[in-house]
Amino acid sequence: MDQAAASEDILLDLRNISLSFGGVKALIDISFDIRRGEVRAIIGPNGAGKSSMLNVINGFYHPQEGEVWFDGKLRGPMKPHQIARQGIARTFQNIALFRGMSTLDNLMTGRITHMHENMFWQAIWKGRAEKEELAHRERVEHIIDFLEIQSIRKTPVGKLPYGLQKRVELGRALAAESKLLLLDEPMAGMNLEEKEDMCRFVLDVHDQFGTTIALIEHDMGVVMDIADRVVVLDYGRKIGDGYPDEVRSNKDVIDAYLGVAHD
Amino acid sequence: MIYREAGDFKTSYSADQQTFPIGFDRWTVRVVVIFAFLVVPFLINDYWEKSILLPFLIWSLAALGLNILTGYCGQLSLGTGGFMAVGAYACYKLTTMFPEVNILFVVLLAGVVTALVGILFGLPSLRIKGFYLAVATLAAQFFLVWLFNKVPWFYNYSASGQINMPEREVLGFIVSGANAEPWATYLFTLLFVLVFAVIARNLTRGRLGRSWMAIRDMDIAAEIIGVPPLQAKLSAFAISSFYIGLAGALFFGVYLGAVEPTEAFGIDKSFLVLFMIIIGGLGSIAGSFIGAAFMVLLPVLFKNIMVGDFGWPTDTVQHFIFMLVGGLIMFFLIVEPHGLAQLWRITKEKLRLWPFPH
Amino acid sequence: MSPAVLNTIEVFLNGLMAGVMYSLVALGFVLIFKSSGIFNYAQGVMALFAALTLVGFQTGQIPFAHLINVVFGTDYHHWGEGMNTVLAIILTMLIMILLAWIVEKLVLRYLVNQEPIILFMATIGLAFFLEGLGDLMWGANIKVLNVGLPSGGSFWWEDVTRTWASEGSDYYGMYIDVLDVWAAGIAVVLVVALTAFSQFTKTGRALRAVADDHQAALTVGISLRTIWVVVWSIAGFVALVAGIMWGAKSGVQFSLSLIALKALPVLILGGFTSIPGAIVGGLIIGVGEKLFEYSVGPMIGGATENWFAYVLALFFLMFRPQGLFGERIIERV
Amino acid sequence: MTNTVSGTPDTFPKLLILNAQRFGDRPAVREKEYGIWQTWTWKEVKEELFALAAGLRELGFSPGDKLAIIGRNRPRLYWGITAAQCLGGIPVPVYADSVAEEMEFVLNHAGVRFVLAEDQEQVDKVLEVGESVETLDQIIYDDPRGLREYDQTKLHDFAVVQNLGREALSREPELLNETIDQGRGSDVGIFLYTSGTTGKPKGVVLTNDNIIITSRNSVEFDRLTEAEETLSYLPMAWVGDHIFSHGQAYVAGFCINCPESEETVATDLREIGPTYYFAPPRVFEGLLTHVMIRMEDAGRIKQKLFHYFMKVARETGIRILDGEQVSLVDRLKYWLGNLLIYAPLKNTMGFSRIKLAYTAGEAIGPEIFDFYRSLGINIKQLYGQTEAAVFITMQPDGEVYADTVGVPAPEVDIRITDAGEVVYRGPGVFQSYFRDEEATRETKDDEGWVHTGDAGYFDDRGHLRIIDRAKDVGRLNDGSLFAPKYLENKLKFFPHIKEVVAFGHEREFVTALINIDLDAVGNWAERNNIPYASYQELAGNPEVYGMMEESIRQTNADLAGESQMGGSQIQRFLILHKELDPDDGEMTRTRKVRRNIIRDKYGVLVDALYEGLESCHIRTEVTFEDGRKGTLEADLSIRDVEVFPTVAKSA
Repeated sequence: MDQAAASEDILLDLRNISLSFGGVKALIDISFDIRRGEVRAIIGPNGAGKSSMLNVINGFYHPQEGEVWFDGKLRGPMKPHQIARQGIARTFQNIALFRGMSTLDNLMTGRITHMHENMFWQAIWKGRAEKEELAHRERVEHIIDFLEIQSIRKTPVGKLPYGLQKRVELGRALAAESKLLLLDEPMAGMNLEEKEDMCRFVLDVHDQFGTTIALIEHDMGVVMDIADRVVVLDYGRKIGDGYPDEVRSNKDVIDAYLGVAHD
Repeated sequence: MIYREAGDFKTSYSADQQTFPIGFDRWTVRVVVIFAFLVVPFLINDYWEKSILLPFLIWSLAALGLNILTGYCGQLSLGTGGFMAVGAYACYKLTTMFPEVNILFVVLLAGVVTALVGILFGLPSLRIKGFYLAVATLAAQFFLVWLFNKVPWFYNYSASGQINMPEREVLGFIVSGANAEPWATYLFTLLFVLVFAVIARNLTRGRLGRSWMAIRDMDIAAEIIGVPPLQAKLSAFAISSFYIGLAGALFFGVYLGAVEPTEAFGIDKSFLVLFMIIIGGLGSIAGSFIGAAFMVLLPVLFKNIMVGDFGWPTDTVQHFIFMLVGGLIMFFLIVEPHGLAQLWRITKEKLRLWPFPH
Repeated sequence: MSPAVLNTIEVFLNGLMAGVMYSLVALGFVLIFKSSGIFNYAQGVMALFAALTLVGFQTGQIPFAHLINVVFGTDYHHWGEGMNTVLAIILTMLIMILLAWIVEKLVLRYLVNQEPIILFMATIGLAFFLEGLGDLMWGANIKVLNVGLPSGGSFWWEDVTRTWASEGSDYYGMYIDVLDVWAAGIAVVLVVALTAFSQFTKTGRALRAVADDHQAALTVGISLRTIWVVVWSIAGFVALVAGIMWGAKSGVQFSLSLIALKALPVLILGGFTSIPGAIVGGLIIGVGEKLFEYSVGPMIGGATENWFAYVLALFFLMFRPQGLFGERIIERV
Repeated sequence: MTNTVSGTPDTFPKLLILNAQRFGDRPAVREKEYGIWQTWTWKEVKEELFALAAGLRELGFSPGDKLAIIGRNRPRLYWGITAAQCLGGIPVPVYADSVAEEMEFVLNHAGVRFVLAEDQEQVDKVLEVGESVETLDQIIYDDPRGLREYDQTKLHDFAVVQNLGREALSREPELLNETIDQGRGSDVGIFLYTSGTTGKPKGVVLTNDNIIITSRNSVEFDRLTEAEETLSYLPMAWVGDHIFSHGQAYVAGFCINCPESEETVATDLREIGPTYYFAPPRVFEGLLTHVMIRMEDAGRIKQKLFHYFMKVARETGIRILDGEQVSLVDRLKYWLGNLLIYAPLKNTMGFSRIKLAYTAGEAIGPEIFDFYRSLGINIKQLYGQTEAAVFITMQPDGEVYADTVGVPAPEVDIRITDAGEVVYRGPGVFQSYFRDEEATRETKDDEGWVHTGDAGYFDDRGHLRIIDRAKDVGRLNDGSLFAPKYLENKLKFFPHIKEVVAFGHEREFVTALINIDLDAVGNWAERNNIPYASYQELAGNPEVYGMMEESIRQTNADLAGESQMGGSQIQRFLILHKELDPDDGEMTRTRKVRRNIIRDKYGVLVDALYEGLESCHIRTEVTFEDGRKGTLEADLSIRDVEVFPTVAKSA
């Protein structure tokens, strides 16, 4: 397809990204893109640089080389919270919920990028601040309903079992109503049933809100089921990129990835 | 046991999110407030004013402030005393410079000044955390107190180096100076405390409060989901200092009337307030009040019993109180890190479930 | 040399001496922090408590005399002439060990793997408790502590330095308190001893193991609790030494406990985990505040020691948040 | 749009219009959704519902069409009922948990053309059977979740349909008037399918009058007002819910509340605190056990308190509720108990505001029934059927007894047939079983008497007692009633009696074969150190016989108290030498005695019982656990039991 058309439906474009800590090279000259409305999987053995990749995408790490094009614009030097405001939300590999807060508050915090009433109005509360708060509460309640977590609405997340915490974290990311949703091993450490639920939610999210999703996942089966396209990393290098079955048949991938998977 | 919630259902989010969702609580609070405003002023006397009510109210305000910074935003501060001093001196300078300005505004302005100073000393918090930050606040504590001691301009070159609050009126009633009536000073303070308690609740329940707590609970995640750390932390410092500044202004202007900085605003005050929020409950508005009440009433109680009844020397009793407070701090941190507020919450839950144990 | 220079040198030396004191206290902090990640605010009060107890034994005070008297209307104060210093020191040390044991038993074990801030606040509580206890046991009045260390200015040094002064200047020579020199000496010995201890004794190695990794230490069968008791005892010992020094220098009084706070900036400069760091930090602060007071103080009304250390630490932090010897923090998610 | 209604409305659309006038701004329905109780006033309901109706009309729904309604209790589904009626159509609620086959049967049998389904799950079921239901035309779904990808030609989002309707109504406000005005009370209002325990479900055809009149009568009977709050959590397809949550709600104009989900029913109940509540006995039973279990973990003092005041309640509570004379002291005690226990307890259960609670279906255990009444909860029993639009008998305030189902409901006549069967006639009586003339004729005769299949009788207080299924009830030769199950159950209340088989049909008097409860009696034996080696030995023990005799004597005593049953006192019995056992075919696998098999197998014994012998020898085949067959021989002694003169009817 020609460039013009391409750039149209490409949401995120990573060009020759290289990242290193001190001497350690985490990512080496990696380029790939994410199209609007697709589910893009990033796979690879442990230490392949998957999480670093996500951290680059949402601006927590700043690559030494390479360009990040988001939504048709070249990203300059930016702080993570600014990038969040541009429309990138994510979940974390080891749950990073706000343990002191209830499920509801965690989700509400997820909407922080959409709330604007200033300190003064908040101090007054009655009127604008409350109006804004309630409006967002309503949005959040739809997500709560969507994820079927009504019963734990007001429970402090610290008290919740692992599976539910994962779900709440997804909820928090959803609440941001972002253009791009990054999921860092959304099904890690889950039992089969929980995994199925999570799969359903991810797909429903995609189908309901048409969100573009990039996810890291170890479970090959899951990836092949839900991903539109897959990019494979190994030791910080890109060794494969394409549709699931292409990737599955890719020689390097089989050597690198499956080799590891089967030990 | 006392709760009757069946049929008390919510048909709107505003009803669901109100501060006291349970009708019973709502009414209790209303009654208490009305009592405080309409009944207490008629019962109050010098003793109650000076040794119980005013200290309680003023320290509550300070505790609120520190709780916003430490309890909600998770930034430990040992500079409370210093910031109170700023409030006090700002109040003094302003009211002596512009005697005609109503004391209400003077106190508020004193808060604003303190807020600015707070922001200044809060700047390091962007790079440093934990104890490291505690040191920054210690710097504030010692530097500020030293400043007010050493720079005559602050105490208008008075020979004693003290500052004395001149007489001021609100609506024709004297609220400061030697001739102020107990009920007047009480109502004046109460007004501030109530209004700003409500404001504190409003700030902590919404966007701002959540960004603070997000920073407290997991600052990195917070930033990644879009909480600007700079704003969050500095706003916490500013607001916290504002409250503490108010407290300082009232402490000096309405309560003591005359202060000498090292005496009135020493590091021990910083710890006092810190203890209030630990015992009362970190990250809880109610906790601030409970803690303040506890730390104010406890010594009074002991003095009354040991000095009053047993006739023990004051210093001995003082040492006792030291031990007791120290012990309590450890006790609470071990048994219930969320303080009396949490204990109260648990009791409440039990009452709601009565007669069932759980 | 001109008197000005000499005076500066004198200030510098005094600063070093003062710094040694800070280092002594800071040492206690580092020991405990390394092994248990606890920032022990009570370290300073422990010094005070140790000093009080020591004096008490020496002068033969009856513990809780005040209390007993007010309760029973009696009027006891001493049980005799007191005891010889060495014995008193040993007894005090035993008390400090007992204290360490009690602290572990009643407080620490319940606070294992709480976040640092909580532990910190707990030790603040401990500090208040100890302070109250100390005063209640031995009375709050300022006491002179004399363990027979020589003190007062050194005339020899005055003479020596006087000769350095350039001709004609009426320079009286430098004043250095012998006690300070002793303190410095003892500090050095202490550091050497501690280092040796942690290098060559089994417990010492265990200590280091714990410091490096609690879990690992546990797996190789080192009881965290015993370690903590040991560490706190050592800290108690260090506190005792510091207490003696300070007591001998400026009497046993509440201000002693404030040096705990001074230790904070010291540690920030030196880093929380390095013994040499503590020493260097202490010296820097000591010298720094003395010089500052000497040079800038007069212009801004003096008494700058109150805050100089903190402000210095603050500025330092802005550029090197992890301290002088601490390693760089890499944040991950 | 129709906005006024003349005379007393005889259809639900007309009732709706009336309510929109009478109670316009009062809440009509709530649902816990998105964390709060979303509320619709009668006005809003009317608007929403007419929009839906008009929308359906746009989709081609025409008079006579059937609208199947499938899902849990949700406002939109309730609106479907009246919406269909607005168009002269017939709503057919279907059990949400029914599997595809059942659904297929109902849809086909009723000839459903439109379906209103709750969500993806239900839609999938409908589509699965869709092919085989040729009448099926359009499907409307409430919750669009996950249905985006589906082929939308036959599928419609509820909201979309409503918008269609709103447009149509704005074009043509009079759209619905015709069909609404033409509606008559005599029109068929709804099909309710009885979940057939035997064979296929039957479609009970009920007219508007059936529902509306019975509703009105019951509302007046219990003085229900528009202020009531009730929780709608029972299947919409069940007649009970249709009356309580639909009929009575429309007639009285009160508000129904739909829970957030099955899991949250308990909490939702607590939040709403209904004033009017219905639940089958098992729910109340479950709740009681739950209470007791939770109290187990309570501290000693609390427990003492609890048990003491529950005792007080049992003594005084019910009497106070029935408005009897109670001494001041007792009232004081009760008041204190209410303060400390009852009120908090009711609060935690969500019963604080209950004015009236009903239970029906099976018989409820007296102790359970009394527990709630003693707390001051006015719980009553009723006796009803789908065929009667529920109400056959009801309990008037002050005449509530655990062992009866009350007096005939207003306008309902009840007869007891010679066979002892309860038959009734009244305004609620159904028209027919849809497409099942034969079954209709079996159940309902030409004068409109309906056979319940239950045997019962009126006691001296004029209250109906249901004793047994009619087919099991027989007669002694003197013509007095003989209800074996009734007797057997009475006896089985005694802990040491495990099974009883009573005989008496077409005989002089009643006799019984008894199985002792090995655990209970064995226990007793050990406590009184009576040695025994086997069941048989224990069963033969004279003291045990004594025990049984005593129990039967008691039973006879209170049977004598019941005018109707006095005749069927047990005069002779024996204790079987072996336990009745499914392996020997004496019981069903569900442990129900097989009367006839036993009669044949133990014919000897039965005869002996009637021939007046003192003992009798028996030899039986038995199957041991390991399947080996063997024989068992024994001489069983037979005992006579004292019988009491039946009290003459005090009337």
